[in-house]
Amino acid sequence: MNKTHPGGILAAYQHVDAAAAAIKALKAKGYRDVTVYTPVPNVEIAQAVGHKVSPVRLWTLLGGLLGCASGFALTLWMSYDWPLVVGGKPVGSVIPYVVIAFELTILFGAGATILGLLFHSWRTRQAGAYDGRFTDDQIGIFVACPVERRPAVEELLRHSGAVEVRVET
Amino acid sequence: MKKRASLLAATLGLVAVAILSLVTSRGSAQGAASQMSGFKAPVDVDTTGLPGPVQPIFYRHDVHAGEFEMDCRYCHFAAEVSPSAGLPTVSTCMGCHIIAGAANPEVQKLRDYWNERRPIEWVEVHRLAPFVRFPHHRHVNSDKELECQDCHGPIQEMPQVYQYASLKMGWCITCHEQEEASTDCTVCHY
Amino acid sequence: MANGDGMNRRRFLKVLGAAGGGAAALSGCSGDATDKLIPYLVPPDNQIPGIATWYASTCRECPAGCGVHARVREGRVVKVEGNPESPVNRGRLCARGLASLQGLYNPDRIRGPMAKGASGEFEPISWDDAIARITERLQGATGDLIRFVTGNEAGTFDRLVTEWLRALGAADPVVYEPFGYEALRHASRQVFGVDQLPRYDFGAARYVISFGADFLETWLSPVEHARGFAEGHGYRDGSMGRYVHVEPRMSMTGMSADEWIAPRPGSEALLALGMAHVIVTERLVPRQPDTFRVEQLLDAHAPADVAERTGIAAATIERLAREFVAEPSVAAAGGVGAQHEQAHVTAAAVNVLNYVAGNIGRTVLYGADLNPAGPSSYAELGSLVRAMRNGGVGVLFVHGVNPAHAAPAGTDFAGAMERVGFSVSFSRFWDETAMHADLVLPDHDPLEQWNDFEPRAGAYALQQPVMQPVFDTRQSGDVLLAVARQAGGTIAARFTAETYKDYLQQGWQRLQRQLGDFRPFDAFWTEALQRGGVWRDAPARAVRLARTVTDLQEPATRSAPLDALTLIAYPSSALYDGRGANRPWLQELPDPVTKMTWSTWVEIHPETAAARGIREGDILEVTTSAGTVEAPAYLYPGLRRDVIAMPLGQGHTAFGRYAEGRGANVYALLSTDVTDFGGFSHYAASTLRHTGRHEYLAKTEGKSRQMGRGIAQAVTLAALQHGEHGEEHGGHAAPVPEHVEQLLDEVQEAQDADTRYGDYAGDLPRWALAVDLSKCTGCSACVTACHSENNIPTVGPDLVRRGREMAWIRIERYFEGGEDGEPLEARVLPMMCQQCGHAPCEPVCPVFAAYSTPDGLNGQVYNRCVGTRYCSNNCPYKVRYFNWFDHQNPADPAFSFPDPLHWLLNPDVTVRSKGVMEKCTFCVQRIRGKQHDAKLAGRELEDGEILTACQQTCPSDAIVFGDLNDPSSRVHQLSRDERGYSVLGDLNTRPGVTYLRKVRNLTVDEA
Amino acid sequence: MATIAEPQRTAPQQPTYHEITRDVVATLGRPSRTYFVLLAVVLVVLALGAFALLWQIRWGLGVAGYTPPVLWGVYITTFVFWVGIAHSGTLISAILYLFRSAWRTSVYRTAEVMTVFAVLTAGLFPLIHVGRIWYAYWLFPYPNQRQLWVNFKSPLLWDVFAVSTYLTVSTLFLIVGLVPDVAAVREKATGWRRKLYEVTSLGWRGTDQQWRHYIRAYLYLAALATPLVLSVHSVVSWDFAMSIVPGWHATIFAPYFVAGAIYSGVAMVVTLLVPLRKVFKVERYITVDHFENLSKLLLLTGLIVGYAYAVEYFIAWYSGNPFEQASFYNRAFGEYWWATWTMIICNGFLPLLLFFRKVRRSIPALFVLSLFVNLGMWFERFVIIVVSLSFEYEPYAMGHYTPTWVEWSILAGSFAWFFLWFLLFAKNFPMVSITEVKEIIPMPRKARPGT
Repeated sequence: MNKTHPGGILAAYQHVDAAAAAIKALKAKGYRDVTVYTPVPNVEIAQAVGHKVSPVRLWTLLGGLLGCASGFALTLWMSYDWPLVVGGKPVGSVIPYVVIAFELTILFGAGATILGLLFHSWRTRQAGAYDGRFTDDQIGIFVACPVERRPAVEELLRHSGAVEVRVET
Repeated sequence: MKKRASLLAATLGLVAVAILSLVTSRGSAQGAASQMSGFKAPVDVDTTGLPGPVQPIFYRHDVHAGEFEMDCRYCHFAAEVSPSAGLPTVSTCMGCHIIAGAANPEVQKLRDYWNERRPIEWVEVHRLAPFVRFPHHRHVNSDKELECQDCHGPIQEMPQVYQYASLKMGWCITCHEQEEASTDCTVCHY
Repeated sequence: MANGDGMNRRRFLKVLGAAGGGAAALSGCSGDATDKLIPYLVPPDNQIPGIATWYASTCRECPAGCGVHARVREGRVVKVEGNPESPVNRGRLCARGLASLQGLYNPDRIRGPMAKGASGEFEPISWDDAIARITERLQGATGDLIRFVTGNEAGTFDRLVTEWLRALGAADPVVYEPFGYEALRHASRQVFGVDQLPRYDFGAARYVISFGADFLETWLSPVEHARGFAEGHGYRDGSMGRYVHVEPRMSMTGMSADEWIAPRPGSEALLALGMAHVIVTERLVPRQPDTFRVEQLLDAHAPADVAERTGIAAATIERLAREFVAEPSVAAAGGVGAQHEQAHVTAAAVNVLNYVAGNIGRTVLYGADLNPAGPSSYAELGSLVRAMRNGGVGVLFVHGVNPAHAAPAGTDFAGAMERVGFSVSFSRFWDETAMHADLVLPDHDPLEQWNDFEPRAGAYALQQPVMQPVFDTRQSGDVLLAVARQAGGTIAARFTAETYKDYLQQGWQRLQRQLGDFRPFDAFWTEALQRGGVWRDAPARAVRLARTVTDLQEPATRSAPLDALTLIAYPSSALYDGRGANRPWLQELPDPVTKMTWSTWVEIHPETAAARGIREGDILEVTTSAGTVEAPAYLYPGLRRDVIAMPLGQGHTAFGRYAEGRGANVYALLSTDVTDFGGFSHYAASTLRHTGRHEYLAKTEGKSRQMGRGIAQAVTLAALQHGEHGEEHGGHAAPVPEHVEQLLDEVQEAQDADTRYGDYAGDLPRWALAVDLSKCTGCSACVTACHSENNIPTVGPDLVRRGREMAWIRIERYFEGGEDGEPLEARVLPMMCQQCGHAPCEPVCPVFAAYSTPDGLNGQVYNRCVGTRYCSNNCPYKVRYFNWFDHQNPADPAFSFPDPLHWLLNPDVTVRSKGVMEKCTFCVQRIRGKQHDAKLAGRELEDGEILTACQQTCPSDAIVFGDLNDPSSRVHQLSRDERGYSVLGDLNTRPGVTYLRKVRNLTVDEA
Repeated sequence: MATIAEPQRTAPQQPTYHEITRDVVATLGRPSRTYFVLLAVVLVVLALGAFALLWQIRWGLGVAGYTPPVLWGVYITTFVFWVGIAHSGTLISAILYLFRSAWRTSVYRTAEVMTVFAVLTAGLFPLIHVGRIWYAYWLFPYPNQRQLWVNFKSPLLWDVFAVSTYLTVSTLFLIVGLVPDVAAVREKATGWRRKLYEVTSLGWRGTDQQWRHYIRAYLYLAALATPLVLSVHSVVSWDFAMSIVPGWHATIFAPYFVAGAIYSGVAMVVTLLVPLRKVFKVERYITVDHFENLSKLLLLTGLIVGYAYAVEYFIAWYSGNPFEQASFYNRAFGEYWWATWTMIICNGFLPLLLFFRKVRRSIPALFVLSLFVNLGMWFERFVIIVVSLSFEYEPYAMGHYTPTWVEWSILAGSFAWFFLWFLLFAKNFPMVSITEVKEIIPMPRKARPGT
């Protein structure tokens, strides 16, 4: 794994309640730069970390609205750009264009969601030490901290039930 | 040209002529018609250097239409009355060239065709897709005062004719829209 | 004229090759300009590239002699149409006439003189050599050993041949036409003492009864008859004529009848005599002079006497007789529908019927001797064949006829040719006769030659070469003259003409004097050329019953074996006697009755078939005393149960790729016995055997019943006169309340307003068609005209079996009744693109290849089409045709235009490539062409100026094209006709085609 | 707080997280010989299909069996078939996700993979079917020198948008779902595979921030995919319903098609899962309970489909429209009666067996049944398309269509194409979702809940 992360303490947990307690304890002590790794999303952990709801949903909304608008704009503009009559129907027939607008709503919405996911994940990316077990069955907590505070953190983590604590430099 | 450069003595004349013709065409492209009248067309030219396909006879539109200011319809006689503009028959050419230009080797080629009763196989320059109908007569007689040159380019300045406009649909449509002509599909496609 | 002026054939071809831009394919556009443009050496007269030139000439596809106009573009004929100045066809033409183009450009034409070498293979020789060989042979033969067979050549060529033979001391030519009207001639001689064919004026008759005469198909002059019939019989202003067809089989002509009567085969004469009996004994009309001559005969034929033998109730016979004299009427007889060994009796009896009804001189006109077959005689051919077999013929010439195929197979003309010292064929094609000749000297196609033809007395039709010869062929007249010149001596001296054209003009100079025209000959000649001939009314000739009429014997009704079925061999309305079999348009033209293509079939009544366990497509072996052939069964309700029918025309063993080995030769079933009238019988007693094999029929028809859908609608005359306009169809529609209708209209108007953008704004035409079903006979000329005009490929039988025929217009034929004692009725309906106002095909096309043009057509942009075929699925009329294969690509096995057939392609119409949908657009190229003309002349288009190809050729004038938005146009008025309806109108497709219901003139008890 | 180390809270039969990772990663091991044989067979059949396609492009669509008026045949039938197959994947992955249905977790990956590859297969057929495949790109509204656009009123264009949207969204959905799994697999992989997974896992580590955005994104993707899946088959059904062909022009078509699609898709899931769980030895994760749930879904949709059949006939009769009546009479008793009865028996009657619990819980029975449903659903589309077209308005223009070897080869080739991708995917990416299977098992806790 890359070593670009700042130094800190990495702890591995077997139990979710222990990890959640540790996170709360760390928060209480004022440690802000805490990265938690879980193999699956977990409500307990999430509550302990205390994030706000992800802004990705805004992306979805905006993407959908944009898709809908561009669906109607595309179809209507193209219809009038070179008016051709088919089957005696109005040149710009809104009703059939709803289908196109709907599909573009979904397409743009989904695309925007993915972009939002990538964007926010990139913005909120956390540089920390990592261990392969964290995608398997263990919960990891990485606390970035200067060397002088490490013993205290290590102590906290060990007592909160970590199965392993190691110092990452 | 590079290959022949070794045969310097033999091709010196040719090169000079080619350069001269290039200069001339460039000059004429700037629209200086007056240069044309003073221009004496050299005939023995490597036409491969010029734009447009090489024709069996190096017929000079710049000489006929430019220098002599002949009307296009003298040869393309059907343009006003027919969808097709018409190609001059060999006899039309011979109408003048029975006397004119006897010394010119290209004219000599023409006479050979005539004497052998062979039609000339001109290479098509303006190639329209076969599913398009272009009625010359409607365009020539249009009240929009279209000139042949609008589509065919400065023919009177072309030693060898090349395709000037793309003749693609977008090109047609642009003009039809500007001139408020019909853009119905079956005007051209049927 | 297309003069050559030193341009030889090869050069000419080159010119065509380049100028024929229409042959270019619908492939992608490419920038690499490698195509050659080749100008003329010398400008031909009157020819402007891009503009069609029209030349008048005469159709020689059958003996009717219709005038044609040939449309020439860049030196090649691209279409033939009827010549409006010809009194025969008045600008109309049948399918066979239209397909003459495929004779001219037939890829299997003989391309130069050929001689059979020692090995028995044909080798090309030069014309000089050929002429030398003939001269040499003639010098070695005495006059009595020289024989000449021609087809029908009423005109200068016939005179030349006769004169040439006489100069050689030989007998006059044997004229042979397979359908030679010997019986009609015989009857005229017997009844009136006149050796003529009368002209039948169907236009003047309000009541027509035909005794087997297929006068709308092949009989005498079908185009002329169709026009007259439509005029006399078609519904107009509350009245119409009535037509009764008497024949054991309902032919295409019979399909137009108001009543079809199927007598016992061979008993038509009795019916005619029975009717005459009623007319005379009841004095329904003033007694004609000389009636006493037939009184004795008629006495023996009271309706009650003949009812049993004809199978027709006495009451019916009496009714027919009364109807016959109630209105101006005509009775016709002697078509192949009744060409049995008693045909002359039938014809004579019908002559008597016409006579006693007073029709002679009114609707049956003697004097204008119809010359459709000249003095043709099968009997003479028979004696010639005997002479040939006995070594009595040293040199044989055959011109314009194919007796090796088109005669009862037992005649064995081909076999007899082997016994002839030297035989010369002037055939244009490798037909069966040419294959057995020693020397083949291909004649020019009629469109390439100078000639003339007299379709009837007083009508002199000219033929002129409308284009340079396609191949190294030569006018047979020129060959005969060259032979005469080379022979020298007295023979040469008799012919002063240098060329056949000179010979022709000599004749026309005499004609000019005869006609009392004293202008300079050039003026006379030029005018005749321009008009296509000289037309004079022949003086009528009054006829009375001749003494010989008393010789009229009643027909002996044959007693056939009980299980035997009477076979009727009838001429195919497309292939005629077989001469049309090498024209793909005609092969693919669905038979008007059975809708079969490319094949021979056996028509059998469904009940007869069921009784014998025969299903459609079962291959049957048909045996008569003359021979046996195999063909698939076609179940046809329009037959008597004791009759089967087969079309002639197929079963060629030679005659090029389109004809050879296709179908069965039905001539093999006909007896060589010469009948009393000098012809041969088209009837034979036959037995059937089921071979156990089966074949999928190459027919274009799906279902033959309308299933109550009201596609082809009809109304009875009586109903119409009572103010009822037609059948109610799709009666499920509840009446719409007025306010709802108003609302719907408003919605519709609002929607229409939303379509008026750009090109769609302003006053625009709406092109439309009206089709009068009371006039349409189903003859299918329009189908071939459409093929010719619109470059429609022919696809061949295998693809027809897959339903992939491409004809943009089809004649749908539906049967009504025919079961449970109901009389059978056939209805026909030309179905082409309906150019719907609310076209279902258009909105489903994803790429706008199908769309509405501002002038109300359903445009189809071939080069835009991607080929989703959705449009065709959504077309309720099924008038869209998909290019399954690359019919325009010479490298493709499905190529439809092998060289030089592609020369007939219309340069104004794109040739479609594989994968695109195509369809009728009301000949949009003609619309645009006329619009250009009008615009350049600074005037408005006139109603009737634009003719669609189908309308132009329709012999019965059933189709009218025009602008629906112009209240003064004919089509506008017709669209509001009381009989007008739209096919499947309930679908709200708003078709541009209005059909006028067929009107059935039924008698009271029928109605 | 109790400090006694208790045994795991999870029941013994429930696997641990580690076991899940181990078992699933094991499916990605060295393929067996059977796998390669299967791959070879698939490639051969695919080559046959490709040859038939090239043959058709070379000579024209005429080499197929089209017989006017039947201008759509096996290709559109197969197109609708594959689009239908695709639907159950999204149903299981998106709709059941929104319903928080726990049993979906172990089967949804297979279903989703099936969706993507089925759409990928279906998408080929409109191309195969057009007359000029080389101009098929004209169906897209791209700027061109001709200045010409496309006709948005055409249901085919709706199709273009619907199917391409569906392909895009379902692919994105699949990839998003895969990312945490790939990350898990990454840690166990070596060599080139590790490189592959490192790239495809997009740097996933399962941090709190990543999960925070991920669960939101996944939820919204599911929320978008749900109406999408309903719309796609509705749009496909409108290809027919928007026309005026008797037998096509019916308002019931959209729900009828969606139900039929899910029905056929679930059947295909069963068809795929039965061998898959055996080969991959994941019986522990894909249990009989899962099959029973699937078969309940099958039963439900099968009943809807059967109902739709009945309604179609009822409406044809009730409408009084003679064309509709004739068309439906022809379906049942006309030239194609065998196709109609195959469809009715396979789709309408055989699934009634699922009312029996024994059948629902018998995997062999379900497998056989699913094959019949697949067959029946293919014939359903055949009947709707071919039989309706063969019997339209114009009696004169009615006809009979039989496919040729070209169509059968391309049909077989489409299965090969589908299975090729499926096989390649199955050996390289986890076919059972590691993350989601873990998710339904509570994380181990030190303390009893509630203490």
